[in-house]
Parts: sequence; C-alpha cells; structure tokens
Amino acid sequence: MSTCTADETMTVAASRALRDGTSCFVGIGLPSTAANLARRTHAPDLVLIYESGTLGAKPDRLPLSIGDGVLAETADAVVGVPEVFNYWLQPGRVDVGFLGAAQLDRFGNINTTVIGGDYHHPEVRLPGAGGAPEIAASCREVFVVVRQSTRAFVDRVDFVTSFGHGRGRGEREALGLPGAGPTLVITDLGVLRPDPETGELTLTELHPGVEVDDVRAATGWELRVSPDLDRTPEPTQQELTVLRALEEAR
Amino acid sequence: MSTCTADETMTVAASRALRDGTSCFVGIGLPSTAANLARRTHAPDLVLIYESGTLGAKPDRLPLSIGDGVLAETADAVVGVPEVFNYWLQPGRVDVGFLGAAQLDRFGNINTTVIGGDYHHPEVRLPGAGGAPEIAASCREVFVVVRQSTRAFVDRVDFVTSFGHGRGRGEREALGLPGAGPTLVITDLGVLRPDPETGELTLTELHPGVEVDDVRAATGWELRVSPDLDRTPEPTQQELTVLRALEEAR
Amino acid sequence: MATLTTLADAVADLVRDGDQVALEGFTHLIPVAAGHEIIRSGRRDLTLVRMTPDIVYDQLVGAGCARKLIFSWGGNPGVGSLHRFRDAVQHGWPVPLEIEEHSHAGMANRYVAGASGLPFAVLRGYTGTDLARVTETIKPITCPFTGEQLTAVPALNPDVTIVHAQRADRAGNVQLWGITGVQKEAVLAAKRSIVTVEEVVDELDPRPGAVVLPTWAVTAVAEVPRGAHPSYAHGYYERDNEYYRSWDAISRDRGAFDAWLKESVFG
Amino acid sequence: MATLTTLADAVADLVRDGDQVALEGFTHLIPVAAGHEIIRSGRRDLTLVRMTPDIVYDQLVGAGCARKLIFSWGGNPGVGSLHRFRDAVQHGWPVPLEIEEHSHAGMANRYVAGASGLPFAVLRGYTGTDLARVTETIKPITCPFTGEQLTAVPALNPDVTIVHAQRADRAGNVQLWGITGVQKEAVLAAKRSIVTVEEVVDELDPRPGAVVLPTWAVTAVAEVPRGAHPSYAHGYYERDNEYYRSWDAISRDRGAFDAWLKESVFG
Repeated sequence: MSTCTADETMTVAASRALRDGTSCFVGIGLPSTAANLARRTHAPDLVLIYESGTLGAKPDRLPLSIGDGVLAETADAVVGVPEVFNYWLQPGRVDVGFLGAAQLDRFGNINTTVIGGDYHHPEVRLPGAGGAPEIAASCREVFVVVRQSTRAFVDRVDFVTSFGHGRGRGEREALGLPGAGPTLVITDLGVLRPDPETGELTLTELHPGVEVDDVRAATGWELRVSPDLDRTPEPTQQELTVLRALEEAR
Repeated sequence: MSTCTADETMTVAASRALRDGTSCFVGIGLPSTAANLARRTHAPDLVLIYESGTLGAKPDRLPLSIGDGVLAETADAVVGVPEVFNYWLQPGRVDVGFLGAAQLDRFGNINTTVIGGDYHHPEVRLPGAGGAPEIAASCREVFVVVRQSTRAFVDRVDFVTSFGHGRGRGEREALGLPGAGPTLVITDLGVLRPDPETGELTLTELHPGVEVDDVRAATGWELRVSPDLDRTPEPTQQELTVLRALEEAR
Repeated sequence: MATLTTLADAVADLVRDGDQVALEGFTHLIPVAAGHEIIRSGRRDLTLVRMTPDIVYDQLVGAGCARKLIFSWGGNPGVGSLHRFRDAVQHGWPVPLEIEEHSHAGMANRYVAGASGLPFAVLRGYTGTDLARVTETIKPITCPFTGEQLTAVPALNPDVTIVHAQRADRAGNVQLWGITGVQKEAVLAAKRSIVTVEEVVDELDPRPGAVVLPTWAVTAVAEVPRGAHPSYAHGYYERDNEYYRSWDAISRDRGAFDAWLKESVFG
Repeated sequence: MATLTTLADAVADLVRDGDQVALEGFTHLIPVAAGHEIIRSGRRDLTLVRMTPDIVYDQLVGAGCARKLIFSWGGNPGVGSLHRFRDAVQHGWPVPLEIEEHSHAGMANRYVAGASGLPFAVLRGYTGTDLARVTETIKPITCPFTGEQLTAVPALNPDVTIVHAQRADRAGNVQLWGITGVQKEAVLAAKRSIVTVEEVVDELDPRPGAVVLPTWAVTAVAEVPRGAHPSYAHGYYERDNEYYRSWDAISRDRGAFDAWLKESVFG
C-alpha cells in the first residue's frame, strides 16, 4: 500500500461498511464520497438516494451538492423532494442512512444546528437539520462519518438535531422510532459502535497506525474500548486509486 | 336550424354555460360531450380537467371513459390521480365542476350510490361516488347535466353521494364547503337554478318546444317556476354540426 | 430486487387466500391477465381493493374470489353497471360481498398514506354526504393549528398490489407512462407487489411522463404481452371498447357468466 | 392565465413590503436574478421561506430585506456556512433576523399542505429532537384510527412564490426538468407566483421528467436568460462552483459584502 491520509482511511472504511445491493440515503460531503467509492469497488449495485429526489444515482464524478445535475442524469428515477421524503424515506424502505455531523455525542445524537450559548443566541449558528432528523429516524440503520476531535465528540450535544440513542438503549423504542439508529460511526481514527447493552458509543476498531490513546485524546468523554478491539485492514491500492480518481475529477 | 333531439338541445345548452378561459373538472358522459362541444365552438381556451390526471386535455374525439389515451396525448400536463385531487381540485382552483347524476333532488343533492331499500340492502346498486363528492364540494360552482324524469328528479335523494344545498341555503356555509355548489342544472327540457333565497331548484329556462307543464310532469316535487322564465335560444346549425361530428367520431 | 418470473408463479407465490389484494389501473393499464390468473388459482375470501373496479373485478366477484370490496366507483366505464357486482351486493351471489365505500379523493389519499408509512391521511372530503354515515373508515380530525375540522381516512396497505406496466428491464426496474393513475402509490403501499409488463427490454430509455418503479421497490415482474386487454397499454394497443360493451350482456346472466368463465378463463 | 412580463415589473407588481416570499430551488434552478431584483426594489420586512436558503438568501438577508427566515438548511452547499445569515442571527446585523426552523421533511410537507388547500400536514418527523422544543409550528397529532402519535406542521401559503424554469410557451405554460425539487408545491401553495425562465418558446415539446405548470396556475412569467446563475439550469448551463467558493470570502466581511452589493446588484 502507498502511504495514505487519515481521511482516506476513513473514507475507505466507511465505503466498506456499505453492502452491495442495499440502498443508502446519502448525505453530502464525506458520506457521498464513501458511498460513491463503494459503488466503484465492492458494491456496484449499491442504490444511492439523495434528498434532491434522485433514486439510484450513478454519478461518474463526485457531486459538490446533493442536487448536482449528474445525479439527475444518471438516476433510475428522479422524483420531487416531497416524494423522496414521504414515499421513499419515511416508510423505512431505505437500508442505511449515511450522515455527517458537526457534533456527535456518546449516544450517537447529532447536532448540526447551534453550538454554544442558547438556541436563540448561539455562539455559532450551523446550517441546520436538512434531511437528517428523518433520515436518522427512518432508515433501517444509520452510519455516521465524521472526523474525530474533542470539539466534535462531546459528552452531550448542545442541540439534538437528529436523534441517535438519546441517553441510552431503549429510548428509540419508547419514542416509536422505527429504525435501529446509529449502528456505526466511522472516523479518521477508528470505528465506534453502540454498546449492545447501554447504547454508548464504544471503540471497536482502530485504523492502521492509530493507538487507543490517540482516540481517547480526541474524544470528549471517557471513551470505552471494546475487549475485542479490531484493527481496520489497510486501504488496498485499488481502493486508493479509485478514491483519488474520484476526488480529482470533482 | 335543422330538427334536433332533446338530448342535443341539452348538450348545446350545457356547453353554452361554460365560459371561455375558465377551467372545468369534467365528469364522463353528458358533461364530457358538452365540455368538448364548448371547446370546439365558443370556448377554445376552456381548460378541461379529468380525474384521471389529465390537465388541459384537448381530445380530438370524445373519450369513452375519463381515462382514454387521447386525453393523455393532448393534455398540457398528466399528473397522478392523488395529485389531481389534492393539488388541483381540493384547493378550489377549478372554476366549474361538471357532473351527471342518477338522482337529483330539489336542493341539488346528487345520488349515484343506491336507490331504494337501505344502503346495505338496496333495490338498485349504482356505481358509487367516484370523484363527485369532492368535485361538488371544491369547485367554485357546479353544473349538473341530467335527463329530466320523475325517477331522476326527486324531492329527496335516497342517498347523498354529493352534497348540493342540503335542505336549503346556508347549509354549505355552515359545513364550511368552499364552493358555491350547484348553480345550474341543465336537462333535456330546460334549465333550473337554485332560488337565491331558499336554494330550491327553480325552472328558469325552457328549451324550444317545451312547455312548463312538460317539465312539471317530469319533476318529482312541486316545481317552482321563475317569474322571469326564459326560452333557450335554439341550437345553431354550427353547434349541431360540431356536436354530431363529435358523436360520430366517438 | 424484483424477481423476473411467470405470472402463474408470481400469483401462486404471492397471493394467498384471505389476502387484501389491489389490482390497480385507472382505465389504462388494468392488470386483467393477473385477475384471470387469480380466478384460475382458485383464491378465496379476498378483500379486493380498487378505486375503479371494472369488469375484471366483476369477473373476480362473479367467480367467488372475494368476500369484500373496498372501492370508490364500480362500473363499466362508458357502458353502465357491473351486474356480477350488483348480484353479489343485492343477492349475495355467488357469495355475499361486504363493501367499504369511499370517494376517489378518499381512496387516493388512503393509498398515499399507505405509500408514505403513515396510518392515516387528511383531506377535505365527504362533508355533508351519506358516505361519512355508512363508512366507518371516515372520521373527523381537527387541525392542531387552526381548529378547523377535516376528514381522516386510514392508510391502505394491501398484502399484494398488482399493476400492469409497459416495460421492465432485466434488473426488474419498471416503467409506465400515459395515464399512470394511482399505481405508484398502490405498489409502494403494499407488502408485496406483482407487475405484469408488455415486454422486458435491455434498457429503459427515458420517456416523457414516465413513472419508474425501481426494482428494489417491486417483488415480482412477469412478462405478459396484452396483459391489460381489454383495457389499453399506451404505445402498445388501444382500448377494446367492443369488449366492454359486450360484457354487459354476458354479466347480466349468471349462466352466461359461468359459460364465459369456463371458456375464457379456465378454457 | 399568466402574464408575460419583465422581471422588474413582476417584482414591482407582485412583491410587497412585509410579504411572505418563497424563492425555491433545490441546488438546481435557483431564482437568483429575481432575488437580486428584490434587493434592488428595496423591499423590507419580508418573511423569506426556503428549504435550502443558500447564497441568494445570504444576499437578501445581508441587504436587510428580511425580518424572518423559515427554513430547514441554510448553508453554502459544498463550501460551508452563510456568513451574512450568521451575522444576522448572532449579531442582528444589518437587522435582527427571526428564524423558524424545520427539517426538510417538515418543510416539504408544509408546502404540500399549502398546495393541497389543507391547513396542516402529518408526518413521522422531529421525534426526540430539540427542533420540536424550539419551533412552535411543530405539534403532536393523534391518528383517529390507531391512536398512534405523529407530528403535524402547518401549511405554508406564501404571498408570493418565485421559481426559475427552463422554458415557457407564449401562453405562459411553464416547463422545468432535471431536479424539480419542491417548486411545483411552492408555486401551487402561493397566493401569487412569478416564474423566470431561460427562454420563451413557441411550443413545449414533451421532455422526460418534466414538470409542467399550466398557465392558469401561474401569475407572471418573465424571460431571464441565466436567471439561475450561479446555480444551474439543466440543459442550459452548469453550476458555477467557483462563484459559490468565492462567496465565502465576500460574505465573511461586512465591508466586502457592501462593496459586492453596490457593484453586482446596484451597479
């Protein structure tokens, strides 16, 4: 393997999590890159759904936004925005919701709304919810891809834009949320999964060259580590070649 | 004028009621014939909407059903059936709802469901509501075209499939129905309009060759006659020529 | 992903006694061949759903497949009434037929709710009519913002929806165009679905006005040329108006209907 | 029937101080030229509505046209945040900006309710989120059939909706294709509407995936070639990604923004 960046390892790890033949509701940015990489490597029949209404998009280059023309040109079907949310997302037809996050907490709740202060007088106003709250609610499971830092990985998000596991297991069921919620968080350092008992995000995989202490230092809560901690297989040359070609053609 | 049938006079009278440039939600049968006649004579810009989802259909021959291919081929837009009801009919965008009836009562209520017996054990089971209840509720006004007989014109319908004026003026407003309801009933004998005070259907126009007693004999309630009773102008040769060509090409 | 199969196998696998089954089509693309296959397969106690039950539902009812009909307009379009349907409602022949009756707007919204994963839909409908009195699945609902009273109807989620389309590709993606009615909603609302198509092609080139159902939203696809006859398939064949007219005489008489059934469905 | 007019006349006639105005477009076909015309016309106290306010809303907010924003995602797609929007929310500059914040699903359904003549829409949404806590236009509603609790949002009925489309014919029928977003709903929900188009043509030949807005559902149509720039018009021109990237620096600084406004909008 040639040397690769932490971001590249993250994107490759995220892409590997997507199984061929499944459907994926894709957020823009890191999730879109990973999903397109998956479609060009091990998952050619991955169905990409963007909130702009493009079902089964097969872009030949990475879209900059969720509404690029290349998505419409290559989709199996283009539907209106109300339809993509009502007929395709809401009934729970989509296997994986693939999201980014500005802030993520120990129970997988996501904040993309405000940081600091209170809601009406925030220190930082972020873009807001977009499609994420209902993607997080309705997809069969949710993967989150986000760079790990104490700023992003907090004990408790300042604002719950998209509900993960609340304050622990059982809350989703109590609220009647149909999907399993976040089952996988892929970062530039490793992979976290919710503990089967408590729902707390737990380190289950380390990327090549990363140590547990590195991850602890980038986590804003006292990170638990799985007893069966795995090591992410290194990105293959093919994965890196395809990823770099994608990034370059952007 | 060449001799013409009572049905032809009815269809011509009905077509004349449709103003150019307005929109008309068209029921199949007599209303469709009259609406297409109007579009080919005095109202070339009449917008025909069929419940099959064809907006602005311009059929070159009379459709046998509300879903004929010629409607889709000539429409400005073809939309799904939920959309035609939800986006186009329900908000009250359509000027005229043009309906037929199996039974019609003195307050313009329409029955196309069951005749005789009770609902669960009817003497005659009719096709049912179709789009009529919401057409009657939501269009700015409703025109009914129906052959007049004591069987069809009853004091009170056996079943209110589509609400007209209930038991009199003010009931539509009390129910919150947005449209004006039936403002015009065109038959093979003449034209009836709801009395401005009571809402009772009153004879306001006689077709050529028809006398008031003929209409009374074909009405199942004690028919009121307007003091300003008009006489329908005879169908013109052009109207009859176009109508007969339409019927022949069917 | 949809399985490409035969109509007989699709019906045998996916339609069960007692199921709620919707065969949708709004004058255009009515899945008539699939209806006949259901008759041949001897299914019983079905709850049949359709906005506009026409002659193929008259045939299913006359053949004794149904115990209930959920609908909004039951007739022979442009011709008149459905006599097997009337006979079942008025005389319980060959078996009693329970009915649940709505308007088109109500039925369309019930499918929309079903396709949307919602338990109910809201509309301005039925106000002042006797339908609201005789149909239990019509209820008032109050707007939490304005206090206005509207109407709620429950979602339809058929066990199986069957539709006919012009084409599918070999992966099972389905394409239909022309008047597309409520077919998308009916398929998406259903637990399982069968689509019969005029032809299976290598590639679905885009068509104006086309609805595409991706293969992962469909259970089974079967090639059945002329599977919508006597209704029509836009771009393939015209509506057989004569068949609709001739149905009137056949369906008026139980004996004539039985003879038709033996010859045309079982023959 | 729609009037064919100029953009300046359409905005002068149809957009008033204090109006609720939606300029919709989902990455594609954003009515940017119309937004600039509103800035030039000096409109104030507008309630701006849009699912995805991007840089043209940043410009309207920075120019002081708006007192409120109803939205679900406010950002510079693929680039980052909207700095004029941030400055207004965080520091009330140039005027305070009230916000009403939803999710995409909620906003889309609010337009659907508006287009449908209903006072509210029902969805499975917001459950467990803080949005339901801070936004008053999110309320619970109970299914009258199952007892299940869902979410209601009120209809959006803008005073004016403005969208951009590829084409119109001389009668004012409008055609758009590619990603069509929520534009149909936004136009049908509004009391008045303006459509800017790339070109007015003699005839709208059918296009795969096209949405057609009949002339009788539109108030005014104005020909504005490149009226969506820097967003794109499928079949006409590509998205100007460089413009989006360069907006970041301009919008970070009040002075740079004012200079841009003078030169690019009023210049």
